[in-house]
Amino acid sequence: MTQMLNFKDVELYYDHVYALKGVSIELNEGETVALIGANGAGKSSILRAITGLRPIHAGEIHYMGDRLDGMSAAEIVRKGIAMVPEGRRVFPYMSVKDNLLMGAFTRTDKADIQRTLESVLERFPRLKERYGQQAGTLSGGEQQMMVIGRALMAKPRLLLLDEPSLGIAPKLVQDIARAIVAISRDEGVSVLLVEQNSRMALSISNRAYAMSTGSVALSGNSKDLMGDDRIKAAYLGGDL
Amino acid sequence: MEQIIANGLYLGAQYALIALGLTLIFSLMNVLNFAHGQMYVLGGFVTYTIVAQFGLPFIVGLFASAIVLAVVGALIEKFLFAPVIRKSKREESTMLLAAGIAFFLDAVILLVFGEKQRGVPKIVNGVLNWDFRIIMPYDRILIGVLAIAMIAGFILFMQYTKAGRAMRALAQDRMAAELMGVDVKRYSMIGFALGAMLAGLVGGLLVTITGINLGMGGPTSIKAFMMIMIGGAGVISGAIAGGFILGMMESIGLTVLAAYGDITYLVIFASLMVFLAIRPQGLMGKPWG
Amino acid sequence: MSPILQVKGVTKRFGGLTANNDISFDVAEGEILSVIGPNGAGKSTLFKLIASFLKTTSGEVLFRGQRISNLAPHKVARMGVVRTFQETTIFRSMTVRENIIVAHHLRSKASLLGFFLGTSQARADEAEFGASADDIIDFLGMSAIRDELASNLPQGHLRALGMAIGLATNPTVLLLDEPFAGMNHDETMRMVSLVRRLRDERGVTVLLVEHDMPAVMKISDRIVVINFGEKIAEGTPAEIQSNEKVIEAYLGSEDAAIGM
Amino acid sequence: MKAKLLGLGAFLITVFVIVPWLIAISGRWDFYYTLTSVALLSIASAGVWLTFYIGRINIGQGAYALAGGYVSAILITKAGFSFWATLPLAGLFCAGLSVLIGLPILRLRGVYFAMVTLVLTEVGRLSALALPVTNGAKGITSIPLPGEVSVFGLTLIPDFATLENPKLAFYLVAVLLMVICYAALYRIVNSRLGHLCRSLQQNEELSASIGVNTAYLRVLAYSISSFFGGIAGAMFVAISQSIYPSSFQVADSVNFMLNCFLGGLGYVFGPMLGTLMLYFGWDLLFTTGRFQLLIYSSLLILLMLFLPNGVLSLFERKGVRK
Amino acid sequence: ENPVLKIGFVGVTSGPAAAWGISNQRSMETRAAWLNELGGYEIDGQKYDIQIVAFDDQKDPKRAIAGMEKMAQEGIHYVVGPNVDDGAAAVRPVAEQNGIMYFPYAFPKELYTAPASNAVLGMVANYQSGPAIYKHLMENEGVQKVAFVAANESDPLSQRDGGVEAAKALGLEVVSDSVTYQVDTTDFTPVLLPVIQTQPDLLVLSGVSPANAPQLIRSARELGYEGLISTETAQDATVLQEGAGELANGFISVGGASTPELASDAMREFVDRYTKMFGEYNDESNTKVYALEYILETIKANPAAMTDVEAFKTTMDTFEAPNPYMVGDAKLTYVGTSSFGQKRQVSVPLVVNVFKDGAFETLFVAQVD
Ligand SMILES: Nc1ncnc2c1ncn2[C@@H]1O[C@H](COP(=O)(O)OP(=O)(O)OP(=O)(O)O)[C@@H](O)[C@H]1O
Ligand SMILES: Nc1ncnc2c1ncn2[C@@H]1O[C@H](COP(=O)(O)OP(=O)(O)OP(=O)(O)O)[C@@H](O)[C@H]1O
Ligand SMILES: [Mg+2]
Ligand SMILES: [Mg+2]
Repeated sequence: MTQMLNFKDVELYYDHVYALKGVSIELNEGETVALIGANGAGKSSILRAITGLRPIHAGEIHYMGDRLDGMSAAEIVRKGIAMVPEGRRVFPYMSVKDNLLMGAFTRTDKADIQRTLESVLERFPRLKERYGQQAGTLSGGEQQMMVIGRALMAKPRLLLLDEPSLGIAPKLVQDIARAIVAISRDEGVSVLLVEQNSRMALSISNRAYAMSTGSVALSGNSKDLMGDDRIKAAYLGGDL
Repeated sequence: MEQIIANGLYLGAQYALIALGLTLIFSLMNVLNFAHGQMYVLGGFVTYTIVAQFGLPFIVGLFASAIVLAVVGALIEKFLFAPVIRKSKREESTMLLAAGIAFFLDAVILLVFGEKQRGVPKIVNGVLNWDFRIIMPYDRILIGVLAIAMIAGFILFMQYTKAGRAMRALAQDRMAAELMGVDVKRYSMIGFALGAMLAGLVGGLLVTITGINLGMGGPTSIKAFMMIMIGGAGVISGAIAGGFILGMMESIGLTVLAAYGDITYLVIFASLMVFLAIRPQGLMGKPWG
Repeated sequence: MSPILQVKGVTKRFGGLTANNDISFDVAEGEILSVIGPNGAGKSTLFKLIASFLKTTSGEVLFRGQRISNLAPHKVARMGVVRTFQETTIFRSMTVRENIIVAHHLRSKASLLGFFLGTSQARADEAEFGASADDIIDFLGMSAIRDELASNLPQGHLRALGMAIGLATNPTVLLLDEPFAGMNHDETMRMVSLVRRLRDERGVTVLLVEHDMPAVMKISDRIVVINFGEKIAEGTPAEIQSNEKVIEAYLGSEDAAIGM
Repeated sequence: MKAKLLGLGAFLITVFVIVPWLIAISGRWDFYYTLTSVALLSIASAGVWLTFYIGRINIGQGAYALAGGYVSAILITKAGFSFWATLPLAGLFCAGLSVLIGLPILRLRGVYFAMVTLVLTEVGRLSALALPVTNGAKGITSIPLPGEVSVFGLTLIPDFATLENPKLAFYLVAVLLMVICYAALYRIVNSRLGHLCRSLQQNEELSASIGVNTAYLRVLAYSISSFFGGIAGAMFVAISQSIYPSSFQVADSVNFMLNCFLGGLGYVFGPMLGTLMLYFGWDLLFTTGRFQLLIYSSLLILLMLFLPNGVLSLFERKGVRK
Repeated sequence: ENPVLKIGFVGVTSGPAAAWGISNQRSMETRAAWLNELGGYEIDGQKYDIQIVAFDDQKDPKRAIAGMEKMAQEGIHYVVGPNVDDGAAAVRPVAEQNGIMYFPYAFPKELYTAPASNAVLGMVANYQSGPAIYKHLMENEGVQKVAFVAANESDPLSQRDGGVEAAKALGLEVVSDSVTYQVDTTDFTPVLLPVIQTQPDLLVLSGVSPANAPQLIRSARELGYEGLISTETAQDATVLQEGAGELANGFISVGGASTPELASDAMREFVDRYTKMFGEYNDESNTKVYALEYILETIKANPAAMTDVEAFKTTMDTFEAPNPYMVGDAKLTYVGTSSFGQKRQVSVPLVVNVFKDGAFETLFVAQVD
């Protein structure tokens, strides 16, 4: 397995709050890696650092032989990294179609874009039904599917997902989880998944990192972690 | 009656074009560009200089206005608005910057082009007189048609091109747009340049009819504010609607209220305030106004 | 015992869309009642109607037998019915403590003029709010972020702060809209026990909307299920969990492959 | 606390003692009027700042200054009031007017409110032109100077017409008003009222949910703001002894707003400093002749570029906490 | 080195109304430079260099007061300006307290009527020129019906009211006097439509600014109006030519002394020097050359007036000097007795012009008393 992403000793702070205090994570091609951890542990910050939304203050980020830190978000997207941000962030006054097309913004081959569009619509048939509707009027679950679809429109090699289950009804969370599995399986896309629903995250990932206040507390094989007592206590709970 | 509508349409077309630029800039950067009127005046003076001073054809002057203003707009965005927006805590602060730029352009225009009213010769002669029901000089008709064509062109650009889509996305969610690979800095600059260019184009168009003078900047900005307020700030269709509505209101108001003279504008303004009190987001405004 | 809150045939239409259709249920004093349902079912709308942030199209909401629907929202809050927001809604450029202190507004005995003049009553109020805010901070375990600017907080803390703001108003009925969203299991369970304590120690009646089923099942005395704006079920957690209609519309059946 | 009291003392001594003394020894008598203007305009700006504080961009203060001016002028010339009586009445009239106007328009937010108030300034001017009581386009002129105020024969305020140096008298009155207004503003901001205003500025819905009567608070703040505008306008009428529909116009409203930005929206004394810099700056640049506006606007732009959060943000502390 | 005599100017030289003050200030500066070039202006055997101290009041009465204070500070006793009614009224207290004579271009009668005594009207007021023009047109063109339009601002509205009164007094029928427009109007067709429909013989553009005049004329003509158009303010020929072209032919306005029939060599030299100094002449300056001339000549006539405006006032009653800008034996004197009850107006020829193919021709010349 070849290494795809190497996130090394990264430090990052906001105005005056330290969010990442020397975090290292790795991700191999084709893998699904989960990031779990308490509120404010820095999970979203890792994703922001990877996509260049936030500058890092120390450390390095390598992706397929390129160094990402210092690049602009636009450049990083062009390298094949797509992100579904926290809180969905749809373009509320654009149609579903235009939202999806925005996902393919960096691509130029029209016919190829059309093919991707069709495959996305096939994967999320609900979007096909709402094709011309303004995205802001979609329900929460539909919006979540749409932004995942939008990210897929970039034909990414690495997909970053920030809490896709947030505020979504259980049944839809299941649909989304299945979609993630399918995307990784069918298209060979690597996935970095931030989730609060740790049980779900560990079930559908190969490896996982558990974060606590700005650093990695535990990492390893998802199956092993699922059985780990510390994880059980902190993230899974015995009593479901 | 026909005359009133014709006047309203002509006014509306030019107003809508002014409001479009303002609303574009507002939607992209959340900046209320107080200097919009001054940009319009600058556009007028550029066309004047090219046509009246250098004796070149009108169309050259119009293009020159567009280009000069696009460049000015781009520079202003890159070196002034972008850094200030990045650094300031409250986005309203850009209003001071915009006002400073308005003063600055006023000063430059005064020093470069002087204090006098300027105009260029009519580009088309003759007056359409339809049985005294509609009297409309041909040059006005031409300018009105050109303005409408530009509005249509602008809408098509925003709706169907990649750059247009990128700008719309940018206006709705900056961060998400960035994640789609949109170079937000570049497109903000392009958007601002486009907005400024529209202002310059109107200036260039109207210099053939109303002429231009340095005093027109401030009032033009205020009128443009009113239009985007009627239609809904940051919404393209709203700006167009607002422009035409204000045009019609003026045309009708001036005729109907002529007998009461001094209060025409008082009535227009007051009804605007009442309208907004009832419909706080304007006609087509989005909640984020 | 008569119910503290009665929702009576409440209907809300937005243009052509019926977000709530003839919904009725009662809430007993000291009860924890959850409202669940698919996204867009109309749960948040219902909360807004109860707290009178929206006007009902028809129907009414009674608090202790008194009509509260369609009053000004601050009046409803004054009567003790307080809502938190689904979006993490806080005062962004105040610190956590300031947020909570401001939220004590309803408890002030001095008038605004009194505060302006700095009367002794006003100073006493201020001192009391400060102390009470610290209390709430400790109660919710937020002392580490006491003086943090609210805009710097991550999702999870924002939720906690939202709840703290709700608490500060000293509510009789507290409406919590997705209070556990964005929290992991551990944190969720802590919040669950907090809500319990709130009810047990302070006698607050709690209504909540939540998609986190384990938490809902654990915390609720009763559950109301809404789908497409209509109430489709009402009952104890056990009843709801086995209700076919609810499973079909909302819960989905268990799937080991994805851990749910 | 001690530092604050010291600062206050130093400020009072400066404006009431040192400034007149410096003017006396330098012979720059023209500064009296400049500083009087600064004091009065900063009162109006303080009002605008207060509306900023509840999250509203107010470009309509000129309308209230104009209304205040007219109330004073009309009461003096048509009803024979003493100027000193008209001063609070002008403020109260504007406060009352602003309640009527504010009730509907304060529901607007963001640029919508800003633009409506901009239009309001224009409505003010047009009304003054159209109304009979304001004497329309001809304005009201030849208004007598403020007269004497005495209680039981004891002269509290002398008749300004008999004064040797009315400039100094106007200056002292204006500065005194300014001190009172800013003291009130400071108290508002630092009392619960201010916290509530701030909550309104940041999130009105949430504010309502914690039981704040947002509509009332908005109107209250707006009427205090307009009160400030009204008395500033009335004072100007006393100085110029005349008023026209164009005495306060859109440019003034915009300037009031700019004063707030320049000083800093986050600081109570921001508008005062902003007014001083903007107004005095223009005056000082008067020697640059035809480049005055160019230099003035360039300085404005530079200031904004380097201190976008206002001049007072210069004194803020910064640092990274681990 | 000559001692310096400072003369002030307080007016608007930036923003929308910049044109008014700039033409004013520039004509003063042209004349001052000219005099200084000749070795200075001689008063009581002493040559003085004339220095113009200008203050931009931005058309804000509050600023105008500050400007007047500045003038007082500079020890100046003679000031030209302000350009508008509100400014002129606002500076009155300052001028009176500091012993300053000022020459506003504003028409309110209170400024010039006792007890006011420090203001001197620097031009012909519309209530003086208007009747003369209407009378002339009544007698020579058979005008019977008049319509008025004005901008919705203090000065133009006051001028309109004055005009209407004068027209009625002359027995003319006023068919429309309530239509007003905003100064920022870009299309005057809707404004003029109802006016034209009243079919006047004469359309008076009261207090029209040079910027609006060509557009109004153009709109009126394009709407098919064939009657006469006039105004009582000074206009600029180039602006009219550029803005309305031949449609402006026949437009009647008030001019100064540069019309060929009247202009002396000195006037022509003045125009030359102005053009050289500032690149382009502004015909509005015609009406504005006089104030400075009057101030200097009056001081020359009574050197005590240099620092004492009371001496100036006394001299005004009897003052007389040759008018350098006009051919013939025209005189500089103070007038105004019939309008204000005291001599508080400069006597300038009331020159009424007609625009023809890019230049003004003199229609008639009258005098104001
Ligand atoms: N824009 C910001 N400004 C200042 N501080 C921030 C900002 N965003 C995040 N932080 C701080 O950085 C830290 C990490 O935040 P981050 O959003 O990465 O957490 P997270 O693990 O994603 O939490 P959650 O699960 O609650 O979303 C937190 O302490 C937070 O307070
Ligand atoms: N102000 C409004 N105008 C128009 N439609 C609205 C408005 N508010 C809500 N709706 C619509 O009403 C329906 C119910 O929305 P509501 O927010 O109550 O759903 P919800 O049950 O809280 O969903 P979620 O679980 O996703 O938060 C949705 O279809 C929504 O789009
Ligand atoms: Mg996060
Ligand atoms: Mg909801």
